[in-house]
Amino acid sequence: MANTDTQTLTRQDFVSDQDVRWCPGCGDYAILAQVQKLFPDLGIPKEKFLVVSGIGCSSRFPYYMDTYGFHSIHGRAPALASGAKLANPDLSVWVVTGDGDAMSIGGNHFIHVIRRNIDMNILMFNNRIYGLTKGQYSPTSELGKKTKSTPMGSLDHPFNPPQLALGASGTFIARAIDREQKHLGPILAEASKHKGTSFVEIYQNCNIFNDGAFSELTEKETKAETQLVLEDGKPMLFGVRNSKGLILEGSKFKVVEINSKYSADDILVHDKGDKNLAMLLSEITYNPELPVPIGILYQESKPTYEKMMMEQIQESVRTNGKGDLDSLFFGTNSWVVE
Amino acid sequence: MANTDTQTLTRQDFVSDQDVRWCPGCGDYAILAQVQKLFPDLGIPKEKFLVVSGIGCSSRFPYYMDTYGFHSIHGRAPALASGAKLANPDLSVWVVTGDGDAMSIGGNHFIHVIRRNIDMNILMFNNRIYGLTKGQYSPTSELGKKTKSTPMGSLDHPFNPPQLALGASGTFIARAIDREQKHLGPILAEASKHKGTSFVEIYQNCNIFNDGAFSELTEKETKAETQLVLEDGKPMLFGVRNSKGLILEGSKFKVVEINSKYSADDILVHDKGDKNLAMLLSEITYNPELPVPIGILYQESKPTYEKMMMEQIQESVRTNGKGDLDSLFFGTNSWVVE
Amino acid sequence: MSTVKKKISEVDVATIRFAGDSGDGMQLTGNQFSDNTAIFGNDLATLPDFPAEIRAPKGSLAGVSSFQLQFSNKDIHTPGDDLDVLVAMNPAGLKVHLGDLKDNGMLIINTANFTPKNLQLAGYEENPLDNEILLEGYQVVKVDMTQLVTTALKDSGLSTKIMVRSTNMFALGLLYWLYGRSMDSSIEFIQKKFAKAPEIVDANIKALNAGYYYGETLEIIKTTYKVNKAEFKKGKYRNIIGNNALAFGLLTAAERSGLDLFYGGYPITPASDILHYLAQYKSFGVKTFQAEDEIAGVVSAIGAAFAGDLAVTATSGPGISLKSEALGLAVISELPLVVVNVQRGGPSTGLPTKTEQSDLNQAVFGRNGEAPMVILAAATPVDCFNMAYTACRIALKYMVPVILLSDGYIANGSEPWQIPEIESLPEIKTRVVNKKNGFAPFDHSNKELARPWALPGTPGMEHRVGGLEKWDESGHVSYDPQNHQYMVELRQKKVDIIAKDIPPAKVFGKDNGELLVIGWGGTHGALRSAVETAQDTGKSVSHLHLRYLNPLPANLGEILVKFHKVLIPELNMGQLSNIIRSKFLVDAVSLNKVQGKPFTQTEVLNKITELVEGA
Amino acid sequence: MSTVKKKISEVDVATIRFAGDSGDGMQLTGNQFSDNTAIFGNDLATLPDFPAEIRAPKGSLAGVSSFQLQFSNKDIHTPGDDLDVLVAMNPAGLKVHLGDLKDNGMLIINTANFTPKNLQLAGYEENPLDNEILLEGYQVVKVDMTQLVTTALKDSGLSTKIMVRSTNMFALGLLYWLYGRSMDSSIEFIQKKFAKAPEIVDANIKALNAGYYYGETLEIIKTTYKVNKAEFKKGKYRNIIGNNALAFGLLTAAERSGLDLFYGGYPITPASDILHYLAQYKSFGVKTFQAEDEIAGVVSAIGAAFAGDLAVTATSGPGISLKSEALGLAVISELPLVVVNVQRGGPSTGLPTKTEQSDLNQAVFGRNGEAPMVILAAATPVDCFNMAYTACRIALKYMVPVILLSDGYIANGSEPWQIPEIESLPEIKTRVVNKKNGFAPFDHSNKELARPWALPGTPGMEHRVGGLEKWDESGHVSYDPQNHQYMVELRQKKVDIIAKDIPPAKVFGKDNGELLVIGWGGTHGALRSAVETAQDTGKSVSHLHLRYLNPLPANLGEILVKFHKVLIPELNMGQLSNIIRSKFLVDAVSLNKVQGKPFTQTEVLNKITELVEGA
Ligand SMILES: Cc1ncc(C[n+]2csc(CCOP(=O)(O)OP(=O)(O)O)c2C)c(N)n1
Ligand SMILES: Cc1ncc(C[n+]2csc(CCOP(=O)(O)OP(=O)(O)O)c2C)c(N)n1
Ligand code: SF4
Ligand code: SF4
Ligand SMILES: [Mg+2]
Ligand SMILES: [Mg+2]
Repeated sequence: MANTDTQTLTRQDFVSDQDVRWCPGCGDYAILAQVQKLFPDLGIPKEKFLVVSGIGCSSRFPYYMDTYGFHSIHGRAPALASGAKLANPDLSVWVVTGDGDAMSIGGNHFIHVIRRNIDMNILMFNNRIYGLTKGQYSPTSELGKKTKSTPMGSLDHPFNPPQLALGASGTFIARAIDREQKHLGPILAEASKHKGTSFVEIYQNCNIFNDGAFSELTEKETKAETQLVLEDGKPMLFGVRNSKGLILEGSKFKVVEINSKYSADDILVHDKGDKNLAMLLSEITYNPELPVPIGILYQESKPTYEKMMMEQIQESVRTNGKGDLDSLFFGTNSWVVE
Repeated sequence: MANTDTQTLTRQDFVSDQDVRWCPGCGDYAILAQVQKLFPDLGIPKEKFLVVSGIGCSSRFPYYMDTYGFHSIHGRAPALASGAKLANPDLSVWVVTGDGDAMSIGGNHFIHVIRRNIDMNILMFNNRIYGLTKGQYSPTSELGKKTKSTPMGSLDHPFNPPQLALGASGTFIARAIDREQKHLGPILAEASKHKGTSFVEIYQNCNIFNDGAFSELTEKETKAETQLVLEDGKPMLFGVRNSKGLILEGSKFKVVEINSKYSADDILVHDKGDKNLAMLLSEITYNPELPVPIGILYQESKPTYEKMMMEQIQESVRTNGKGDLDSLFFGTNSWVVE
Repeated sequence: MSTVKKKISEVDVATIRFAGDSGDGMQLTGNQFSDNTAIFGNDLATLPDFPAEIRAPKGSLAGVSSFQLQFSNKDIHTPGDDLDVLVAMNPAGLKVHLGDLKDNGMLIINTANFTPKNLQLAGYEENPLDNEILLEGYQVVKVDMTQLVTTALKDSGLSTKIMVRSTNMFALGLLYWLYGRSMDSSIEFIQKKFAKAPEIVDANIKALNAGYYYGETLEIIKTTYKVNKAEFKKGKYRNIIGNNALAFGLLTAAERSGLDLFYGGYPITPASDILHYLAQYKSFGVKTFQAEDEIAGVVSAIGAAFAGDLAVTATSGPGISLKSEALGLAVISELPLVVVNVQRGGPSTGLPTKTEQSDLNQAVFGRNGEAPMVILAAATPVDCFNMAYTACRIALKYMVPVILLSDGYIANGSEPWQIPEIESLPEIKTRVVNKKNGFAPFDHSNKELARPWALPGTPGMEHRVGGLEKWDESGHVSYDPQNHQYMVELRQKKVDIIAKDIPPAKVFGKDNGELLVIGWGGTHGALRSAVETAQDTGKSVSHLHLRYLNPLPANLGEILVKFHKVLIPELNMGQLSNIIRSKFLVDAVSLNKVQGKPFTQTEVLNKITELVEGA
Repeated sequence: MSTVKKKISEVDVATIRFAGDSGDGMQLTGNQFSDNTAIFGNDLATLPDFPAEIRAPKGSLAGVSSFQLQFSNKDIHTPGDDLDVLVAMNPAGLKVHLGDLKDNGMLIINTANFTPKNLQLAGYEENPLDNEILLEGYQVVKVDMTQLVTTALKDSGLSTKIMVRSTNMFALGLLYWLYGRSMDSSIEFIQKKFAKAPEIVDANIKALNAGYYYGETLEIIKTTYKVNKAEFKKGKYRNIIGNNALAFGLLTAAERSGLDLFYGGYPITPASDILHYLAQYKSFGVKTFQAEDEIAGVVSAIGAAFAGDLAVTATSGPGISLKSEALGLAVISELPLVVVNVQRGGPSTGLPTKTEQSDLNQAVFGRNGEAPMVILAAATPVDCFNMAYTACRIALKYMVPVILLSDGYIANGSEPWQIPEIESLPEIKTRVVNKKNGFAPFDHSNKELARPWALPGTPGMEHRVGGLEKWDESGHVSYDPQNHQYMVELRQKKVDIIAKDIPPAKVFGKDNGELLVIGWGGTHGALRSAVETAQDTGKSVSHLHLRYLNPLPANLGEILVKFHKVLIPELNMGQLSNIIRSKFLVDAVSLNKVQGKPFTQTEVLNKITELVEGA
């Protein structure tokens, strides 16, 4: 599909003329940079990109991308993107959303677009807080979170985003981290290649209202111990110099040290096609005893909605001929007055 | 909590004076009968029941129950019930909803109430169709379903209701069938006992717009082969005279015959506390090769939202004393004009 | 049974109603008679009425389903007030509808259903069939239709239950006979509908025939009737239901504009049929998207509009409530969008299957902020075609969202439609651009104040839109105070200037006088009939029907001042009246009805008489 | 540095504004000065203004944050038009606000931020500090505040970055000095706010002092000012922000009615603070429920109302759009519910942090079907308390949902509040019943037409409510045409009779004359000031402020006819005007402003002058 133009695209082609208006130090910058770096490499002509967002700090994203863009209303980006994709299946559609936008007010559209498997890429910037409205807890905030709206701590058990996407029968479920640029880029590239709805949860630091929410995962000192970088077909190793690994006992993960007792060969191998494994991996999102999986948790191939829709249209034309108004109107129960 | 009244309650006490207005033969009747039969046995005074619904055929349910009731608007029953329960945590709150009401327009409230684990019982009458609006496909209709709105077949992969509830971190997830009255009653009783949000998917025949959707599951000739009746701690046996069972191979179920090779002891034992197993069980909802699990797929104990809320209120009174307007208003930054 | 030769009486107009249990197939019967009447060549108007329940309790008053039809050799506008013929298939049907039968009207009763249980359900203490006082003054035709049908079908091998289902065909056959009709259209229909079950085709046709031939043996009916063909202009015709016409209008606009039609919506009575119709037009490239809710319905349509389809959503009142936030987005992002509201009884869930006009306020005012929208309203079933087409034309030409109001009455009602020559319809212009030079996404420098429609996929026109206030031209986000004022006024102007593109208001009758009756939407027929009658008796009354509610026709003010009084009958508590009063400071009188039913001609006429001295 | 003895000039009123980058702490500075002013004993009004971004681009024009304050020894109503003192912390702040400074006004500039980069960001080609023409006619005080602060803190051991953060305290101290204030309130505030970081407490107090004492060394300032205490009635006072007052009003109503307060809502600017305040009152038994969206917010409140709590939801315009469907449910199920709309600039997402009054239409008309609601509007920050209390009182007494309109201007603005004696507030009556005899859930046989509130948990009163039309008394679902008409009219009457329970409209000024200026909501102050000024110059102008918009006060019609002209200034395109015109057929003139900002007194005065001959 690539046209000659795509050969010469650069990062700069995707930088819009608008000032970026996030707080200094916000994790959103890093994600923006990765996306601007990635787009020229996808082999898609610039004019075919459409970036859709809802409302939130993260949702200002489209303004900064020199592509077609729609900064819609709170929570509705997946629905808007669905309509746009069905109108023009040729577009590469990207939804940028926040944890509040996608999982609070937008929860229903989120699960429905995933179920329908309309081809688009949903990047959810999860800072576990409402940034734009200045610091209320979100559906991904940890239980007991003290915020402006919950001075004594929140009472809601948080959603587990990959699990919710799995529950909605998602076909591409991944996780990345704003500060892990080298990891983030390729994951976004994979998401883009996936036919169907790709969901990428991106942990993002809001240094104003929830600073350090993911610092354990991103600080040099701890990250080797806390990140589990998933790679399809590779053992689940982590720790400094991959000194640890995960094994399964029943349906519970256990951390083991790679030593004489356990070698890398004993370690569980990631299979991104195994939904059950994906479920187990999503389950450890909030478990302080275990590393947090990043990478592609799950991927499956299923027909996309828009493809089936176009096929039905073609089939209908094949069977009935290209629609003709005159014969439709003047069908049965019609008569002529001379 | 039972008062003396509860001793003498009978089914008749829960029958309202309104004519039941479902189509003759509708599966809703059987569910109504079970609920009316169950309520007197729960040890809860009649006036403490509140039945809330949305809109749909199923949602007419509250009118037929001689309890407090609210026939709200389409999709919003879980939110309305949440408010009522928080206002009066003493109530026994029941939500009656349909597959469209709960999973289409109401999907967001559904996943959020489940996540919050507010104590209520959600009975979703799943007839895999929109009954009240005369026969459009629903989010639980099978792919390719021909309906008024999809004359060439639907294009959406259906939700898998227990899996969606699992994805939303549900604490009680069960399935029952309108026509399996002896099974349905006890499941509802268990749901009622569970502290937190109980979700019961009830397969329900809409004999007008989707007749026979579950006939394989309910017909005498086939049901032994197609139903897998889950019981906690019991092996997953099914078939005529329990001649078959399920075993796990990797993360896939396999049906085996109980014979010399496999005895009942080899069969997988249901553990309703095992979320991973629940995920596997939910996965076989639409698999024609495997029996459909009914019963309690999953149950877990987690603090409820309303309990934590009341605790915060009490704690605040303990720490700050019972609120006093005068001292709140006349706090810092105040002065007196003599 | 001997056949008696009947007298044939020619009449100008007839009003008949089928009434029975929801399970009795009255809607189908009525629609069959309507189509047949249309094909025969009468003008006609229909009024279907059915309960909200799928199958309301059998035999109950709440479960009565009815279908009324007026047909004539002249131009008519309503389904009629009083009935010439009432077919009552059960006691509840009789109870609910007998009051509407004219003196000496014909009452055809299926006696089979007058069982003690049904009598009790209908609240009859004694059997009305035995009550001479009750039935006095009507031509009563008591027929055990069910018995006659089962007899006719006794060799069919069908179960009694199945046989009985054809009873409505008996009633239909009897009425065909009464009005001297050919039954071909219904026979064809039956053959098609049950193509997969020949035995059912057979049963229904037999029942139809049985009814027809039974008429001839009926001693009590001495006269059959003939309503001659109406005069229609030359052309092709069909009978059409409002929702179907509306779907055709959208489809035609898509074809004319060369765009694909995208429909995003969520089912809701009485709008669902629009989705059902459109879903059948896949061979025209129509994309129907049954969304998860009304919000996703409209928002997906906004997305499709941005991406270049002719985008439509349809719903009823509660759905419009849910869409209000997104409509504001459509306004501020200046995208072409057609939003249909097939109104029903409110507030809240209200009376879902009944008609009302009470969502005008919401259409005009029901969004946060200053979010003016173009509002059109269809007058009749056929007019749904025209106004749907016009809504699309305006949306695309001016780059604005347009609300089209219909209502349960015209959506489900039918009338003959002269099928237009597609080429004769007004051209549809779009704002699609692809010349890079000078492109600015919010450039309004043309007389329609329409911004360019730069579709994703077009090289060099990348741009962003959204719900925040934006600079004129560039479309960049702007908090500038003066710019906000400018843009608010611009969006109002975008609507106002459309007044130049719509037909001026045209008065029916003299363009000055004692009383002007103003109406909008589905009350057109009742108002027109009432005014006609009043004019016939010499009253100084004229009628003005508004199809364009925002903007209002530019000449409306001039017209108003030429009348002493203004009467605005509405199926609401005075919503248009409020707008007219505010805008023109005229002391318009309201006639308000909120009963889930259309006006009768008489109700309007009485009010006219009250306001105007006779002549 | 030598201290120079200054002259103290007594003035009646002063208007000052702090302006700087969003990161400069201008809101905090302004609020501190306001509280101090209130405690000192002046009357005051404030106008905070900040960008929508959390941290808008540093140094940019879009990133300017400002806080304006007028204070006086007399009763004042607005934050003032032109400025006596402008504190500009950076070039962008100077650029945006200089135009509002009075001739000969004092301009205090933090020169530290006038770097080339900042100058460029503010769009200055040359440094305005060097531009004598630009600064001519002002008393310019150039201070390198940043430098002075870092010097003062050089021994603190803090990083420069942290030290610099206290610069706003320097500015505050300087202003305290200029107006001869004690700094105690701010010192106390600093001690509390940074209790956990004593070094920060220290730094801030030092910066404050540095500013204060710097004043004394300033040669250029020859005079300091004193605004004497205003006369206040005896009593307890505090300064209060509108949203806080609103939360207090709700809380007080809950205490007075003996009910628990339930708040269900979703965060949205500028309403979120109501949730934040209420969440702090757990010791009063307040339940705050941060819902998944606005729909769940209002619907959970409806559930709580059914179950017996005093139920409230608050939002801004886009949230009201989403709630419209559920509001219809509250109307038809006749439940007590308070719905707060803190209005902001629309349409759609619009101007989220700016004020506007453009949701009145939506409040009155924005639901499907005939769904009338009671609508109140607060006039000032303090009035938010009264009207919130009243909204609860009406909701509970009449069993109706009530909309309370506030706006961004009064929600964030503050003024001194005389703390009421709780017992002196009007009693709050609820409709809670527990006598079984004669109970019918939709019994309206009382003069308030309020149905009984039978709470789940009460034995013997089990009943069902919902969104379908219902029979009067029994509440059973009903499709009966006459009953529907009856109930639609009843729901209208339930609103209308409340006119008897609200204070009659009271004219400020003569109750007849040339011009009546009518306003509602947060424009109260600007209109009152303008009318006062006009009256002072002998113009025949009166002012009528409406707190009750539906129903309108019963005597409004009588008042209107006593004036030749009516002017309705609104921060919208004429929404109240439309209602008044329609209802009273008076040719009201509109003054419309939609710029995200309140009226200035001058704008209103100019329009008054245009309409009225001077005297
Ligand atoms: C209908 C509506 N409700 C509420 C809001 C206010 N609002 C804007 S963004 C937001 C939440 C943002 O949180 P998130 O999606 O996590 O984005 P972040 O700012 O953290 O990137 C809210 C509540 C709105 N704009 N519209
Ligand atoms: C806001 C709104 N949208 C749409 C409708 C129309 N509507 C009523 S019930 C229903 C779906 C019912 O399906 P389901 O929940 O499966 O219930 P069932 O009738 O099958 O029991 C729809 C679309 C409505 N009443 N309100
Ligand atoms: S508030 Fe948080 S999420 Fe928003 S821009 Fe600032 S740092 Fe980023
Ligand atoms: S339409 Fe279906 S679900 Fe509804 S009442 Fe009839 S049989 Fe039951
Ligand atoms: Mg967030
Ligand atoms: Mg259903």
